[in-house]
Amino acid sequence: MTLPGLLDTDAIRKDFPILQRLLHDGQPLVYLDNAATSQKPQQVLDALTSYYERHNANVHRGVHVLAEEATALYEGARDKVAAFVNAPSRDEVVFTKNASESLNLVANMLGWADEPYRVDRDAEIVITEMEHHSNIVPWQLLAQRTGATLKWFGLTDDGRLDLSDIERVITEKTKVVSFVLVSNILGTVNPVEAIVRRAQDVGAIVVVDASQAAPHMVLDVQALGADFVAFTGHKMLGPTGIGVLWGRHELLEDLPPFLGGGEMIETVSMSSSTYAPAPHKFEAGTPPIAQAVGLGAAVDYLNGIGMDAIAAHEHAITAYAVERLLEVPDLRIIGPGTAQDRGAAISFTLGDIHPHDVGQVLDEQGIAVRVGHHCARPVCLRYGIPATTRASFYLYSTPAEVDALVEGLHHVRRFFGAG
Amino acid sequence: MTLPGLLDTDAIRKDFPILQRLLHDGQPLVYLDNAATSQKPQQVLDALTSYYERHNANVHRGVHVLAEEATALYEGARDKVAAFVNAPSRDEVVFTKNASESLNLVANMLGWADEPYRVDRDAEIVITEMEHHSNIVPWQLLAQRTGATLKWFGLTDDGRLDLSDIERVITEKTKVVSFVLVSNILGTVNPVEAIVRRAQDVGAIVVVDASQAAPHMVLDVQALGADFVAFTGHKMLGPTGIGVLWGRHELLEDLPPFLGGGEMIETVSMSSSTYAPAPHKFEAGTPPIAQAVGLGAAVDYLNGIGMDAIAAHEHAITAYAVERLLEVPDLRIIGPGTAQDRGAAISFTLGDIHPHDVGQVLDEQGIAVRVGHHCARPVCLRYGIPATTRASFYLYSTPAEVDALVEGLHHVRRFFGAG
Amino acid sequence: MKLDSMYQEIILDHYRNPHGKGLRDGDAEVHHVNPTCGDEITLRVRLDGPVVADVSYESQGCSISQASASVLNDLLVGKSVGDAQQVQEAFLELMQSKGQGEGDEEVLEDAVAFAGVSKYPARVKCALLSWMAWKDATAQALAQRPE
Amino acid sequence: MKLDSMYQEIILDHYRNPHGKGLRDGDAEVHHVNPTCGDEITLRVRLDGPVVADVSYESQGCSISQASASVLNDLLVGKSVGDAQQVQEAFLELMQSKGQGEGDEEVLEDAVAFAGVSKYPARVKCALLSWMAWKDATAQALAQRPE
Ligand SMILES: Cc1ncc(COP(=O)(O)O)c(C=O)c1O
Ligand SMILES: Cc1ncc(COP(=O)(O)O)c(C=O)c1O
Repeated sequence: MTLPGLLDTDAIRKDFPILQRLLHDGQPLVYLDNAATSQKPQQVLDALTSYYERHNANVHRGVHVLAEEATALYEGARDKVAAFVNAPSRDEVVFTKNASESLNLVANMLGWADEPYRVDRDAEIVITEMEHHSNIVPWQLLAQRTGATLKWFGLTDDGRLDLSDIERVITEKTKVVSFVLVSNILGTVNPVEAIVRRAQDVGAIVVVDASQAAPHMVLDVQALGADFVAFTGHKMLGPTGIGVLWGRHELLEDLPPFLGGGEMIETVSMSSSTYAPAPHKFEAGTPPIAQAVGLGAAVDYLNGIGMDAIAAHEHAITAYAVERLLEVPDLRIIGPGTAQDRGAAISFTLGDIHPHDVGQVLDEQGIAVRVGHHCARPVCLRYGIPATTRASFYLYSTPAEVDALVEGLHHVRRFFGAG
Repeated sequence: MTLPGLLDTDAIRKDFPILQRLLHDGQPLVYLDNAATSQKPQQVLDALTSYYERHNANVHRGVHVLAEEATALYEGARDKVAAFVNAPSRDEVVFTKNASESLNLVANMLGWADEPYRVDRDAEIVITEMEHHSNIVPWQLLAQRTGATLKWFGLTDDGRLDLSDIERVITEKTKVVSFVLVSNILGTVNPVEAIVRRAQDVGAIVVVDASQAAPHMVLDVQALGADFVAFTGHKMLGPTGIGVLWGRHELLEDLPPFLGGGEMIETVSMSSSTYAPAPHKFEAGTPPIAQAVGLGAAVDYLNGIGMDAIAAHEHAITAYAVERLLEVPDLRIIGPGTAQDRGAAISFTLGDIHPHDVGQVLDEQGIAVRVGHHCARPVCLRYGIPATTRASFYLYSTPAEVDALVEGLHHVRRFFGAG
Repeated sequence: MKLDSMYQEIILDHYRNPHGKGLRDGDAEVHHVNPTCGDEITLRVRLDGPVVADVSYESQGCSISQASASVLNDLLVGKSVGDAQQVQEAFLELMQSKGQGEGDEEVLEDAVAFAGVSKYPARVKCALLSWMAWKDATAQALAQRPE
Repeated sequence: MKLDSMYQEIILDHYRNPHGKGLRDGDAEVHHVNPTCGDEITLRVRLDGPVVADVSYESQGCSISQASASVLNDLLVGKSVGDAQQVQEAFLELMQSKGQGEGDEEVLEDAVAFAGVSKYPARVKCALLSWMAWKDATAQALAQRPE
């Protein structure tokens, strides 16, 4: 099976040691859980090892060789990430521990900010019904703690944002609009422009959760037009333990710090402190140094293949997967039913076989999918289902893996007496 | 040179690849910057690599093999850390990104808590003048944002806490007392019992910053008697990007969450959410999985040597270093002048040669020390000095390295025409 | 096939035809969730003197959690609270046995079929959901009793 | 020895005998800190028409930051603001050259001695501290002028 637009996955898969692993009784691993986390190429593992074996030291503030090397590597990773998202300035890239911290950071900054940014009891916060919990709970907490009102866009039956009442949802009272660029459960790619335009009209800050976008497509923060963009290293071939918040320079300068501690200060006395300029103001304590270096190597790897080529590959795989999945009796896709404006995560239900059972039987065949509410429970509530099974693809996924999945689903149906 | 109580550093050093590195024109690395961060043994690097090469997946919520393995490894690391600090329950161990986040987490929980924990405008917060910025700024922010009053213990001339007015500093209004167990700049080991007793008398919560204790001595949270204990992985042979907060179970249950997002919830709807029990309540988003696994391997390594043996080794090295350093003309130790109740970080000034210059000239000889205010600027202010040079030792440090340092300092004095 | 050790025919039967499902009168009601997978149960316990008179429930979840609630209903209804607690403890122990336990068929009857589940850490919580809910509800029902 | 490229004799001389140190009258005062190492400077600029009439300062820091302030005082006092700005830019460029630049001795005079410092990223900020403070103070002094 070959499809137009596919990458040379034979070559790529050689870079990923885990893809060589055999499971159970010698089954090859079919890893279709990429929306949860991606696997890591040898190049990233080597970057980590060489950092620890040769250069490890705490960054900044050191005059010795190791400290200078570690600082150059850490700050070099910032340069790479800044270029990767086309940031106007490297100082706009803040390293966090994951996308969740990035989003909480914004919510907290806005809660503690002075006017005109401050979210207070008169303010409205707008999110959507397809957000990951990490882009819901921080705003719920902010709303509870400030008295602000939380509003959201609902969803259409085919898994798209319902923007029909955009003027009523985003109003003059709206201080911040935060939404996901690509849904991790539905796969939907959202129409950024319409939302950003309306948000800018009312002077609201726009936050984009790009956790499922950065790994899979060209991400250009300038083209997006948002004020903040959050994403996470482990889903884009990088290590766990590192996330990114990109923010517009003026905002990072104006907004107050979140976590306090070493690295983020300018000068400290017992009675008061002043803070370092961004990005350091938002990086309290010893940063995830090795993880930043690893993320830098991941970005190099992605650039080496090309984000356009990766997007094309995933589009081809997704189109093929949608088509083949719909062959399976009783399978219902939750989310857009075509590959149009959708990412490479496909959620579905299979008759009344519970996703846990689907996942378990697939696992027995070496096929790793995720089951549950995928940290987006409101989506399950919206579609009246307890959970979904989700297959999600990446640059190393192959049509043969799609075939294995489909075969596996037929087996699931037989196992539970449905086929 | 051998001293009683030393470890077999020849064997230990073989485990640390970076210690084999040559700098500049073939100088062996003399790494005396352990208070900033420690080096990592091969065992920890292997744990990281094998995690990524064989088991990497997102934790919890997965029914496939990799997800179960990754979860078992991640939660297994929690068991190891819990045992390492003698926690009554594994659920009392929260993984954070570093000690700074751990301390901010406590400060924020107390700011958002209900009575009786809530820190509000009537409350007093007590810290000390020898805290790391990461145990100052979070409390300054909390005080600013709640109107609470920040108070602190001063220091004696020989680098000890001045507890003479303890009854006046910790009062009935004190809601929280947070202090460092071992100072990273002075080396002082603080008298926990006296402080905890007084804090408990007035019903204050006790937070201990054990960042410089956990790597170097037996840390028994039950014996300490504190409510929260924070420390950081990278200083104890573990990876960057992981910290720990141990907290008493009832408190973790009662206190509100800090960061919101995936993993920390029980159930989410658009209008409200409930939270998972501790420790997950405090671990929003994908945790530092590989880093926890690495920290677990570090704990195994430390246990293999024995924390008592490590403490004895460092005590011997420190006593020798204090003695030899005092041979250097114009050298003044900032902090306790003996090895009694002190850790293995020794700060000093060298006549009027600025620490930056000291560090630079030492670096040229392959000797890595840290110079500056060591994220404890109030200590420099207290002793009327701009900065110090700090040499800090660990389980792989040798008397020969102390000799190299002393030799190096003589050279520094000659270089700047003082010798 | 290894899976068969988890999906015993007896489990699949209970899953397809759950016993005692539906909410009926009770002395206490609890709602438990398995946050790691979203399975949910609302469960009521009615006591009649020392006896577990009824356990009724509404639940949503996988075959394991559904079958487990059904087996619970079979096993505990009609027993004295003390005996029922012993069954609950035996079941808990079996589930925590990591594939090592076989379960005492005298005590656990049909529930021994869950022995294979204990090999799958992610599914142990599914199997335990209703049993933890029952324990909680029973404690509440007992606490409400007039002295 | 590589170090000698940084610690030129000329730098050590300025460090031991800083020129123009101490605070005198000025049109604008700034306080700059190098947060990564704690070096501090308070610096005043006095302008006399188009001319930099005085640069006075109180500072705390390493040999590099001290010597650099002293050299700055030597070089800029007496120059026109425009010329002084050119010197400042040339110095900034030299410091950012990562050991590659040599510096134009015509423009930078004694300050070319700092070329070696540019190899040491952690020390570049020390060398630039007073120059950034001067730039800031001069901008403030100019802004205050009556139109
Ligand atoms: C005493 C003390 N507390 C807190 C910290 C902060 O640790 P981290 O930078 O890993 O957050 C450090 C180390 O930098 C320290 O030495
Ligand atoms: C859309 C989306 N947002 C946010 C997150 C949170 O990322 P992390 O868990 O790395 O914080 C995820 C992934 O879990 C995601 O898919």
